[in-house]
Amino acid sequence: MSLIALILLPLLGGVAALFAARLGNNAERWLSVGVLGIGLVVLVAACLGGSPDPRWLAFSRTPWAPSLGVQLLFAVDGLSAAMLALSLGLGMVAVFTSWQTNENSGLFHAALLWTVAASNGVFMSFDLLVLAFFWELMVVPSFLLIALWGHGAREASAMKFLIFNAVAGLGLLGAVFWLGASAPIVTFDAFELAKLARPAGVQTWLLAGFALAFVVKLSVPPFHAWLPDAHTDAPTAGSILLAGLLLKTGAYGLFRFPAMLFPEGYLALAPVGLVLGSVGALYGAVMACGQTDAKRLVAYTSVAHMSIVLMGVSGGVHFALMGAAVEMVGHAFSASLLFFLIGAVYDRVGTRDLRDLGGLQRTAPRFAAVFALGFSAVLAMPGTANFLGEALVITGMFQVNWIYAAIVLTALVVSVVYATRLLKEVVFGEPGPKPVTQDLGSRELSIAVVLGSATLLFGLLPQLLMTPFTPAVDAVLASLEAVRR
Amino acid sequence: MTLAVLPLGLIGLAAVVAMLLAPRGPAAAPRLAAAAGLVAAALVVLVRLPAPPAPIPPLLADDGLARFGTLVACLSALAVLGFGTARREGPALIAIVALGAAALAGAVHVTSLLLGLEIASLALVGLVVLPLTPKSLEAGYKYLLPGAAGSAALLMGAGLAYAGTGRLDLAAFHGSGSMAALATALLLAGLAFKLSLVPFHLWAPDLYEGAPPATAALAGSAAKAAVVIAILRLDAIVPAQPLWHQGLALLAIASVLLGNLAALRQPSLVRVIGYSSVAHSGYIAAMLSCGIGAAPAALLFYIAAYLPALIAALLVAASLGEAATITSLRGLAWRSPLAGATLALALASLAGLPVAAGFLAKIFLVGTLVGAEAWPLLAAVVIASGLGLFVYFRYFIVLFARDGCVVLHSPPPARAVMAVCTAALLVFGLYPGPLFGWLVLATR
Amino acid sequence: MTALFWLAAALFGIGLFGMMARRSLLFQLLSMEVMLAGPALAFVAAGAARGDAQGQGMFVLILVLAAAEVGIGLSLYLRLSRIADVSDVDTISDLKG
Amino acid sequence: MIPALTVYHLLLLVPAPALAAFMVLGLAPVFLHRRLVMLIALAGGTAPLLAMTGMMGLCLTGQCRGVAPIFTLQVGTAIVDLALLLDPLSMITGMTVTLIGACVLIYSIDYMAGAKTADLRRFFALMNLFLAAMLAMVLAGDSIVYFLGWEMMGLCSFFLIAYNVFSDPAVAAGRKAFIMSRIADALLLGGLLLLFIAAGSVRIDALIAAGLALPEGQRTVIALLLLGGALGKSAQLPFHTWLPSAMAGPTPVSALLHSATMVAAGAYLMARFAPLLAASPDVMLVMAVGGALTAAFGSMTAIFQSDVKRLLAFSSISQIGFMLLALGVGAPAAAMAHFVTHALFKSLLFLAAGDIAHSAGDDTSIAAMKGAASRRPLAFAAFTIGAASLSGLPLVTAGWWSKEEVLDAVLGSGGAGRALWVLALLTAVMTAIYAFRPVLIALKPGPVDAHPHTPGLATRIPLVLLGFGSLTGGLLVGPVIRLLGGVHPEMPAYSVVVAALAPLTGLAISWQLSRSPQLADWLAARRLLRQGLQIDVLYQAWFVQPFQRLVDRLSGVHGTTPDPFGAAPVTMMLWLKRQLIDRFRSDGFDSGWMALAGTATPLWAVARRSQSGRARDAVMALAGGTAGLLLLGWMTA
Repeated sequence: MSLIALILLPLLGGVAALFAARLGNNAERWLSVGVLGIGLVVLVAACLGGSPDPRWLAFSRTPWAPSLGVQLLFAVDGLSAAMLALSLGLGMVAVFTSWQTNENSGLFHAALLWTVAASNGVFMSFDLLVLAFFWELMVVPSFLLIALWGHGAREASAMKFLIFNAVAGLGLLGAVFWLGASAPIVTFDAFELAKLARPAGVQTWLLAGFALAFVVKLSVPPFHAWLPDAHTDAPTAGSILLAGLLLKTGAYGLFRFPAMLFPEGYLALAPVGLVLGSVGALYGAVMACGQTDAKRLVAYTSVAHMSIVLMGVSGGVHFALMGAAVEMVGHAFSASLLFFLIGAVYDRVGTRDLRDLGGLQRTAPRFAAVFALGFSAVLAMPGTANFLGEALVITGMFQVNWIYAAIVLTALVVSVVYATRLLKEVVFGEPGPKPVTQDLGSRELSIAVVLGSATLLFGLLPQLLMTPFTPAVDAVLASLEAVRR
Repeated sequence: MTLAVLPLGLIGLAAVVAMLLAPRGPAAAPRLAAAAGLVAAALVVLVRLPAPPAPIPPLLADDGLARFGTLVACLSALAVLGFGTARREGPALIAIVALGAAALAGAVHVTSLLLGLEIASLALVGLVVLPLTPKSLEAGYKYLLPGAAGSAALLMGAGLAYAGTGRLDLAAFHGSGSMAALATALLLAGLAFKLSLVPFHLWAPDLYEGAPPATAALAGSAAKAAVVIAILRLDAIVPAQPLWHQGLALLAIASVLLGNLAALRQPSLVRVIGYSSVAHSGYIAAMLSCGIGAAPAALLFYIAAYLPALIAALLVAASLGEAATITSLRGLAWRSPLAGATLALALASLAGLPVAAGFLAKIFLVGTLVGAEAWPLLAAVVIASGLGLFVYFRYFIVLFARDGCVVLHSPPPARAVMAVCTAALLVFGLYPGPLFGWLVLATR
Repeated sequence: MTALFWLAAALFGIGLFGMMARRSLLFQLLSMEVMLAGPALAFVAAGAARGDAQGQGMFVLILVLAAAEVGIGLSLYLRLSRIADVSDVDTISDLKG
Repeated sequence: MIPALTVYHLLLLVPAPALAAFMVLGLAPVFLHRRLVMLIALAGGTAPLLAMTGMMGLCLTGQCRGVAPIFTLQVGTAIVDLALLLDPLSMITGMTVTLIGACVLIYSIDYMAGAKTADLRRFFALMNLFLAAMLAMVLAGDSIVYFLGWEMMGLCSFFLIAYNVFSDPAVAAGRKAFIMSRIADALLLGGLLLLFIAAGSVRIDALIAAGLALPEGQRTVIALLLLGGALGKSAQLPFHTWLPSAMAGPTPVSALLHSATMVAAGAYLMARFAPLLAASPDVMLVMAVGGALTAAFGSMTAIFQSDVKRLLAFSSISQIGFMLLALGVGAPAAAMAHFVTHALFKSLLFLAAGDIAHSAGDDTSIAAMKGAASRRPLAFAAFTIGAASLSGLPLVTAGWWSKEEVLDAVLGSGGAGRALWVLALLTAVMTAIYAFRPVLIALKPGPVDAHPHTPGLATRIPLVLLGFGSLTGGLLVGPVIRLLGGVHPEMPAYSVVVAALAPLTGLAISWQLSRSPQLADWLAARRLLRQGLQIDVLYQAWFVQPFQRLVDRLSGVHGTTPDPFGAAPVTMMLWLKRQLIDRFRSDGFDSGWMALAGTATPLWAVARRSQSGRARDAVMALAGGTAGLLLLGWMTA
């Protein structure tokens, strides 16, 4: 029962935040933080509470409309627990980053909490119709975040974000309905549907529908056009949620459902995933080298990292899958850290154009130190979770085909080019026309340190991530093994 | 056996007491008496739900359908009491109509069928005429005259059936041969008049416009539901003649199309609701024509979804008084949110839009038609729904317009009924599980 | 026996036609009575042919129904006569369209 | 999960102090006074030396082979167990690194006195982090800690080269160094991961064993990848262009990283994986020939340098070429011996050159060294010892002994050995030439010290220590080779004599050069040779510019991103709209539907009229309906 609380809590919290804004003195901010904090506690309690089925940490099934075969089927294992913790944690970080007064902050925090609620839904639900519902629901509040509180051409980028994701969502909806209709019994329960055998051709088409929605959300080229615009014009909190959370839902979807529901389809489409991922990894990295807007640069790095996750997921071997999962967590922290820092610079200086920035080393040494931490994370320096993820993906790729491994290694090299360029433009050199005068405040520093140390923690102590992820990876491999023989 | 007839007895007692209190005593007394009787009857039915059927052999059956019919009759009568009729005799008549409807719902014999029909109709004529305005008198007369003709036709049918089979229970219409066919045709004509199916529908729009909205609500809900249940019972017994299903189908197609077509450019809200009741009878007739006797749960769900919408819409029309036209409704949602929201949701439900219960009702309708592969009927329903969307949306948009002058004032009981109807529409729409489950259980 | 049924049908038809043809309200009520007489005769004839009393019972019921209908009809007639030309029912048609 | 503690766990104590110093200096948000910063840096820099000597004691008393596991983790079928390793190779390299590290840190206390406290803190934090990383790599028993140290060194070298953040060339040099070493790291990572897949474990000995078990083709590929990693890190021929430009960093950085320790990491890698490489002879040949060519190229280019730091940079490239040559012919012991002595005299040269440059107002060109002998006698003496040891003056210097070992090993390796030996000798001659050029120039009379300030004790100690090491280092060569299990080949007498004559002839030529001015002008004119055959310009043209053009085309010159690949779906949609939707002129469809809707109105009129409102019509409709039904009933009966 407590799993539903993970969705209801932020949902109602959002509504409460709408009204709390009138009380003044940051009432809605403390409310949001409180709600997310309770959410974390509930998550931990649910995971430790044990569940009837040993495969899952927590499992709950409540019928919603049996005549239509729809039920709230929530299951949480190591991977989804990590994603849920990420969603709630980054929600809190997003709230802390936008602590200054911004206009109608009630609705702002409501949209924030609703995004968290919707993505919690995606990470937990195993009823495909409910999954599709939360998948579509996720787009709306983030659209609001970008459209109302963004800057620059915010309406246009919010609209682009909405169209790309909504249209892709249709792919998922179509596949879900086709799946539900073709099943003999009226149900959308993923576990039941997984048991039914389907011809390979149908599986491939169904997987294409699912994959379209996941890949567009994962922003792998050529479907990535919405990400740079959305990131450039989103508020800092929006960017953190976008990078830390929404990209992960795509990755999580690709990790969980293709192998479970359409193993033959997975094997048929895996090469497509690998090729798309390789092109994306190189294209994202090269594009990042050319950007003059700091946030756009980091957005393209996200495109590159997520393409590597796609390669990992479509690898189909233990190392690749584990690498993809670890990369998902690592990227969430590193991207959020960089977006947060660039947001902090933007709040102080008013511009993100690299040509106008610089000289942080002298004017804000603390800033420079933390930026170096973010720099080494985006660079996938060993000791960070990113490196662990990418090294595992490369190992997996060697087992699949050495060319893919070579491509990921090249992407690793190009990552140095754009990372050092970002560092050179922002930290080194003479201060720009509008220098950053005041260094990181204690609040901002604590956020940056939390995000940075999280990357290092999971990089240096990989078992914290790998042991909980193993059951999820084994499940995927088991369903593939059954088909490969 | 006696417990089965208890609800009828209680409603009857309520009617008598209300009549006695009408001339003397405080103004609210008759309404309270009627309400008390109805509530008691409803409670008895609810308490006896799990109890096994205890029919009164020849006349009344006490099965799931009867209980559902009685319950619907009591609840809709209670809701209509909430409208607050001006005249003191209203509550008594309302109780009598409920009594007729309850009897009809349980009727398995020609006499109880006839009695139930006539008690409800004649009391309804009384209610229509109550305000004694020229419009209401005209509406009353135009309901009485064809009504009498309809009853005569029904009786003629019953006579022929009795001549043919020598039985007077509903199975009398079961025989084959030309005599039985004629009897069934006449029976169908009589019942079609009560359901206001085209071409027997001419009284409905005038009654909805002329009569006070409370009476119209009662006619549309309690009376119609009971007649549908009677037809359901007949449907289970009388499938022999092809006439029965084909007749229903033809009547359904006609009333579905004409009902929505005639309402296209209607300025008056109550006339639109009149035509919509004709259309919805058509949709119900369509489901009946597919031989739904085996699984009536879908049809009963349709009724359960339709009634709150009808009552809510008429309630808002009643609160607006004479000026319930499209111009006076402008911006209602902003000036009086509860009434606006109720009307909006009711219109959405009548149109079959997703959030309200109407959407699921329409899904079941289409499902039944597709199941029975009645393609012409499906085509008619689709076209009619298309037209219907335009009809209801014209009013829907007007509700949310920015300008608007009429301020609506509705007494507390009316606001309570509005709230209950809206809640019913939302719950049946979003969480249909338990209702649908109970209906399937009730009609097994 | 079938002759009686034809007679009943005739009565029913005449009554129906009367309602449609005559403009005066009173005559419409009158033809309503004739119309109801049709089924009454049918029931009595059927009962007699079968030799059981159910037909008679139904006949009494139809009489009661006819009386009630006429009662209400006449009271309407009195009310309408004050406000409209009762001799021509067609004039009472404000509710239309 | 934490295994039982053994004596070898003391190995953890070697990199720990440097790491702790980095943590305090780099990350602690508290304000530190200038003196405190220096104290912590010094402690962090010298403590590893003490710990390492303890380890050396342990090693010399016999238990020289021991593993200290840190933690194990199960990943699918493979086991990931991290551990530190003590064996002769890691002990010797560790000792060298800690010794040089300590000396350079002591030296930089004085050398960096001019910097501001914040910059000073950053400098020492990074130097300590480098030391910790290098020691982690040296003592690593498994490939993960090894690669962690390897990459962290690259990161520190980037930050240290770009220490002076305001000078664009320094930052550009830092970026170039980091990118090129990252290419090498990618190759190394590929090799290590391939071995990891084969071995199912990350322990280096397991990797080597699995490598040996692999088929010939795969083993060669892996060996080539490892060689690529080594060449990149040690700035050998294909990847050498970053080292000369890395001289833009402060001199202590050049002394520690870019001469003694980091650049030799490639040689250490080859020595660590020697058994694997020995099993693939063609890769050994490539390494040997590559090493020899790099040595020759480095020494030749060094002759023409006008800047003393760039001269020493090319000299490092050439000396490491020697080490790789030795490794290529299968003598890792000789290579490591040369590594030890090279570390000693090369850091000595750098530190001395730094002090001399300080006296000449931070001008590191060779011309500015005129009169250095009188200005900085101690630094000049140290430089001379260093130069002598570099060129390998016989018997007296450490360089001679280790170079002799290398030359003997090359000669004794048979096959191509002879040709490589001749090339090596030629390189030795050229080495002597460029080594003594700055010395001879410094002897000439020059300007008096701009601001006469005698170097402090912190500068003098390392110079004396390293000078002593450069001279007596030769004694270490014997035991080092014996400890590493290398065998001392018996060489014909003529090889020793020739090897002795080479540096002397080089010295003579250098004397000749410094004497005749037109020769000096000829030397200065050779711009092509000075810029190292302009390989750097070549790379710029072949790799950097095309990449930059690609980036500009893809992401737009001034950053407005045409993002062609991203815009593809959007343009396709717009094209589709034009082709499909516009073709059906909207009114075509629209009018169709509106016409249909239009029919509804007349129908509505008919329906309205049917509603006449007359009671008689109602009855007529009823009659009609009943008649219809009766007819239907009659027909279907």
